[in-house]
Amino acid sequence: MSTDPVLQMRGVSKQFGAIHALTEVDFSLERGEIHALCGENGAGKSTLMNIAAGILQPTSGEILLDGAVTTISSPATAQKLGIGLVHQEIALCQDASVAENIFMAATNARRSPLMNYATLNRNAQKVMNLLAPIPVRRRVTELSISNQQLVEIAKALTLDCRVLIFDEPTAALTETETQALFQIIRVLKARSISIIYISHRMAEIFALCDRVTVFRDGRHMSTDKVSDMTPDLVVRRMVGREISQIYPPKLEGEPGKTLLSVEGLSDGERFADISFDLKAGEILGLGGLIGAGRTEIALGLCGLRPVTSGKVVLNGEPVSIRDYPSAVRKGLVYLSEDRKASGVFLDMSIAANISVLDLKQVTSGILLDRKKEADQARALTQKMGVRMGGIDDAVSSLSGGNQQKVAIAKQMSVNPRIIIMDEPTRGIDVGAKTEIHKLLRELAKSGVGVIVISSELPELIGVCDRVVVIREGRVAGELSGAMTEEAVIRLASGVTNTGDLAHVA
Amino acid sequence: MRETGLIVIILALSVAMTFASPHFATWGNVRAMLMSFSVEGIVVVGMTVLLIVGGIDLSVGSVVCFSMVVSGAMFLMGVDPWTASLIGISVSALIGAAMGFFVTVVGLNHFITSLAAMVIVRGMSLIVTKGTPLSLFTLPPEFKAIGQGEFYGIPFVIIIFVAVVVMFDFLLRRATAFRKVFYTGSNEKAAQYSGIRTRQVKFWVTVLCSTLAGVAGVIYMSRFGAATPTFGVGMELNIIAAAVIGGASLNGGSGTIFGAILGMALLSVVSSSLILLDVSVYWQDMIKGCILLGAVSIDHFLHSKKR
Amino acid sequence: MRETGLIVIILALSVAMTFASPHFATWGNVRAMLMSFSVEGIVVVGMTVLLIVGGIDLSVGSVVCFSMVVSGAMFLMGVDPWTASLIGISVSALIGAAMGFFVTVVGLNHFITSLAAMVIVRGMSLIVTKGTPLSLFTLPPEFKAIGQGEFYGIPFVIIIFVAVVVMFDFLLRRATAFRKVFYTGSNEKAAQYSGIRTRQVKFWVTVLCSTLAGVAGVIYMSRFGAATPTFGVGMELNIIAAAVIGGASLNGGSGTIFGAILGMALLSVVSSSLILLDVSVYWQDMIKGCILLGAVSIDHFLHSKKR
Amino acid sequence: QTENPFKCQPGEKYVMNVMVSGVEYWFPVYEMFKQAGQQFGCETAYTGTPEYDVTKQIASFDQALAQNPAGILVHPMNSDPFVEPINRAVDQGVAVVTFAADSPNSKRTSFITSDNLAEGTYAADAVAEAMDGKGEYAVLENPGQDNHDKRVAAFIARMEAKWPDMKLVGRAASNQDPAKAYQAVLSLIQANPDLGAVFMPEANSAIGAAQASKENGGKVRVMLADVNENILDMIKAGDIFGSVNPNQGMQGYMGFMLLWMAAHPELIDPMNDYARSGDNAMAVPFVDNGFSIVTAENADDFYWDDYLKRRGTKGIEE
Ligand SMILES: Nc1ncnc2c1ncn2[C@@H]1O[C@H](COP(=O)(O)OP(=O)(O)OP(=O)(O)O)[C@@H](O)[C@H]1O
Ligand SMILES: Nc1ncnc2c1ncn2[C@@H]1O[C@H](COP(=O)(O)OP(=O)(O)OP(=O)(O)O)[C@@H](O)[C@H]1O
Ligand SMILES: [Mg+2]
Ligand SMILES: [Mg+2]
Repeated sequence: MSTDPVLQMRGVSKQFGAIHALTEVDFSLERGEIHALCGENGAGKSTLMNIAAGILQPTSGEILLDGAVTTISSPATAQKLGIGLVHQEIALCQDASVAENIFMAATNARRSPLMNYATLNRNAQKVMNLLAPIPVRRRVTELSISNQQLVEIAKALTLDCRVLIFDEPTAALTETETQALFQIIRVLKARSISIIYISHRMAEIFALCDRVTVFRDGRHMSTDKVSDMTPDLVVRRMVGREISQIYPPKLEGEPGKTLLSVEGLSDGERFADISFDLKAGEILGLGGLIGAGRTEIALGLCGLRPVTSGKVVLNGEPVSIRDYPSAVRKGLVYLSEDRKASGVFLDMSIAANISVLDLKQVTSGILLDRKKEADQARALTQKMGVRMGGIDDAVSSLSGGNQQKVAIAKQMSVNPRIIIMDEPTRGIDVGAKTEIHKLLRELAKSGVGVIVISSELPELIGVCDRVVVIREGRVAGELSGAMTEEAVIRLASGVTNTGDLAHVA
Repeated sequence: MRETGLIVIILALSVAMTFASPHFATWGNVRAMLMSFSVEGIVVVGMTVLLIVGGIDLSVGSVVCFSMVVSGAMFLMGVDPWTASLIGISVSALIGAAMGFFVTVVGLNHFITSLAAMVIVRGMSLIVTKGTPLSLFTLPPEFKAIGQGEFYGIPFVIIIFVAVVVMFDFLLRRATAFRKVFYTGSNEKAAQYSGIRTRQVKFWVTVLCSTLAGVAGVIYMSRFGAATPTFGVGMELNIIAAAVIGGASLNGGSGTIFGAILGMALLSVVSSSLILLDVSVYWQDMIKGCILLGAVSIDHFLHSKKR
Repeated sequence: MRETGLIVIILALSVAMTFASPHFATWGNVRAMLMSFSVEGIVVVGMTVLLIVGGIDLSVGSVVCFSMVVSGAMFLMGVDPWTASLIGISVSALIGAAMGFFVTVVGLNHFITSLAAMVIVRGMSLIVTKGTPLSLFTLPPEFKAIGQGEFYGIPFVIIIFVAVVVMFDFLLRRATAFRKVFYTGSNEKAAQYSGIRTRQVKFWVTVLCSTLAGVAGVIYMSRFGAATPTFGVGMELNIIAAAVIGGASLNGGSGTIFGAILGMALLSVVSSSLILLDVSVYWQDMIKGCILLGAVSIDHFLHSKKR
Repeated sequence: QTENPFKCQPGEKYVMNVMVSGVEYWFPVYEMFKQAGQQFGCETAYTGTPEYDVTKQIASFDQALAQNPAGILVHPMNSDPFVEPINRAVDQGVAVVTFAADSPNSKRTSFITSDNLAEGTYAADAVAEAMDGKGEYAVLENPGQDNHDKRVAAFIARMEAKWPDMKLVGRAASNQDPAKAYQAVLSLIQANPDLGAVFMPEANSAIGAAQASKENGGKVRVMLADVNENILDMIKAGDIFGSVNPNQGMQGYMGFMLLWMAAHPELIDPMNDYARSGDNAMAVPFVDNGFSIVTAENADDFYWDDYLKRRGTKGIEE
């Protein structure tokens, strides 16, 4: 066996027009290691991985596999060479079944002329169950975004590869699924498969990885053993300055008057009898496992999904929200968890994406005021730290995390009374995350009601003053004060080994 | 800008034609070309907006015809021609509203809805006319002036056309209401999640497209002094082709009025050139198709280069 | 299943018609209906596959015609009819390949490419025939049998049609190669990421669609004993309509052969009923359109209920 | 005294079958077909497809056939495609006569039409005479439609043969579309400022052509074939020069006669080989129903609505 690294990238540069996404990057992956790749949003992580997987071609530089210079001209070639990639952006065939998606590459490579659905479904279910018991005959379009993420991961597990790349696989996963994934990755490692792991969650990197490479502004900064590093050090290398990773201070004293009160909200299908209050000054969290129904509750509340019964009181006034536009008019806005499908307009400019929620702000008479729109976009992108060419660029030219920042900027552009954020920091780097947390706290302080749905437990506990935990479409309990991850998980999963905890509700 | 490629191609063709035929670069010929696509150009405007929102309308030819027929029949029944025209245009708008209903409330797609409308509305023209062209010979001259009159040597039709195009091009680029059309066509779900009433947007765009077709019908009536029940058969393909050549996508989210009009101009220059050069009728179709394909390929090439 | 809704509607219409007209449920009438859509049905198969991959082909009518014309002209030049037919089908496949080239290599969209092809290929038929139908009266009886012969009272045409439909329906559901068509149409990027050569897929599907149109042309030639340069004008809309009624989406990723054929059958039952009921010609189009719209709405309703 | 044999049995039905059935050309044909039928005490029906599609027309023909009429007067959209259906009908004992377009290779008994070649020829003469035999002319075409192609070919042939100073300067396809005809004539006038006449073989294009001519000073004489109310008005107003119009009424009336005869071959006892060959003894291969040249002087006599009113009938609706 040669001692050459499995995959080596030397002096790789990539330009998109005027944007230098990567500059003279070196990267090497040893056999059987789990190699973390860190960097701010837009640092060039996904770009490098897309080059390794044959999706993009480098502007210059070379790629070596087992020490031999190789050209990876297409995803098909990458697959033949044994390089697999779990994409940051979900890329599934929505109209096909989960099973077909999972085995798409295998189907493509197989010689047999006919499909064998029975075997396909059986094998797919086996793979799927490693992560979560999603029925594989379902069409992908029926799945929530987090479940789609799991399918995307399952898909990669069926590849017969030597190098497996995970590009932010856990961005929308809860602790349980994340742990299941780690289990699998460790098994893969034991089979001496080499793994590149991209994440913005430091804890994961330190729990899982052997080495860590840091990128900044499209350049390689450092590669070290994880055991030689600390999270703070990694972050400093990423950002180039010290960042306090601590959460903003929580609400001190009593919260103000009730802004929103929900009583017995049901949709007759996915959730039932949901009641909670939101008070001025506090940040309310919604916790739960994937598929618990948090997203549906938020959608129901905002008129984006029909509800069958329930009462919503906004600022002391009972309101009936027929559809989302009327919710927006009443000051209730929702940030979608599914960025690509319903969060941003990929082909439209950054400025147009930000102004959409309240076009009146940028309208004079019946015409758009381009200058106002540009000013608004400039102010908000700066505030959010969006890394971009210019505000007229299409959102599709942004990195995943920066797209998410644009989506949040859109919510910030209006002055809502209640803001519901579903997985707000999905794919967002450490520095920006802290900024967003601060922003949420400021909003809460200024009297805006803030509800955060997050699958990332530390975030949920760190940011929220109070957490309502949802289990199978019902309120399983509520936590406040000094919350622990364990308590949330226990409520969310309904496991009651400490007896009384389950009866908190 | 997408349009530059088309402009370059049209200019190149025109220069070539100027050398090939002494008649090409005359005001008479330019006027002839403009006249020949001015009225259809009004329909192209509506179609482009509809394509941007992700729709399509196969019924425009039938609606143009029905607007003609209804206005004509009203006039023959003694209604004054201006009121008759208004009725024709209103009926067209109503047809658009009906299609909008089927698309936004019933939930059918634009293709099948407008296909059915195409057949139904054509049928209604047959019913009204009993298959024979209505002779509107008695239309008063001041009404005929819309289609046949001039203003300082420039035909009214061209003035109307330019006004409509400039106005809608401006609105489409600048008006808030039309921006919503882009949002809806670009990503309907995201638009809904941004508080845009996408159904309303689609409904009104559908109405707009039919209404403009109705306007075109009235102008045609004024120009030809007749209402023929077979008028406009197959027009939709030409219109959609112009918009698509001009950069509109059948998947919605992109397109400009100016581009679509350039697409129309390209088609018109080609047709007109073939006649000026006295190309055999048997060869005209093939050559026209080849030039079209070539032009679009070159445009695509110029366009994708710039990215 | 999408198809059940259509089956219900077609059956309901048929039952109603059986009561309304004694001639409806006769073998003669059923045969006339089947014959009227059998050959087009073969084209529908190709179109459906193409729609699934996200394409569209406006040139099918022209290609059907050109296949007829080329085979016919070859035959008149002394080539034996079977070889002549093979040449006609090959030429059709070549046209498909040319369109595939423009779509996958040059990067134009299917709509504009096939629109240009529609015009060009129609022009080529005009050139070959000089505008006059070729009379192929001397075709040998064993060749004419394809289009005119019967087997135990069932026309060969219907047998061929059923065979093609059953085969492709099966392949589309079960064959690995055809699954790739679905994947490509559903999400081209995702398919690429899985190593599927989506360009190749699109290329071959384009070729398939034209080839089947070529096959249809040859069958028409055999059935009609003639090659008319105007044959198939406007056919594309009917074909696409059938596929869309049957559940195919213009955005790709969905559709079935069986559904598309049911769509075709629905259109045919409606047309046939109107004639049998002796509905006034003035009213036929309108009523046909309304029934179509109603049927599609009901189907949509039945379909969306089930989700 | 023998009973008059020239009448129908109860239920004896004669059908006329066309394509693009909503178009005015057929109406006078059917009207006279119907009148003849009534005189014979027969039932008549007007059938066809509203579409311009040979497959659909054959389907409607087959459907008519499935009801077993005594005879079908058919306008076959294309000649050879109708061979098989017509033969099937004849073999089934249904008489078939073609009108306005033929299917010569089929077993149809008779064919009645105006002479397209003569129409083209007379149209040419009328135009050339009005221009004193000197000048430029153009034609609009609808390539692929047989009777239209014939008219155009005859028009040009006559000009070349008899009027050497008439120069053909342009041919364009307008495909029966007024808007295309308008564009084509505008372009033709640009290319040939001295254009004196344009001929087209059908009425739809004439509306556009006339308007284009008018906008350019009305120097171009518009000559066409077929008429309708609108064309007649324009002829009277001088916007259109003239039209050759087939005698549709005679086409329908004589068409019925031929068909009725074909359905009753038993009426004669042939003195030739018909009995042995099994062919229809009532075969009259070809009848010319004639045509008129319509100009401002006689245009008033061609209004269809006036005729219907005078007769008090409902045209194709009965
Ligand atoms: N198609 C494109 N066109 C133009 N610019 C692009 C394109 N794709 C990526 N970029 C730019 O390249 C840079 C690197 O993007 P990349 O997606 O690699 O970042 P990343 O490190 O993965 O960030 P994130 O953590 O947000 O996913 C960004 O500045 C981005 O805007
Ligand atoms: N109509 C439905 N019938 C059955 N299951 C459904 C339906 N709609 C959604 N689901 C399932 O519900 C789950 C998604 O629910 P939801 O998105 O509300 O969960 P969540 O708590 O927000 O979690 P996540 O973090 O996944 O968003 C998925 O497993 C999805 O398959
Ligand atoms: Mg990334
Ligand atoms: Mg969720």
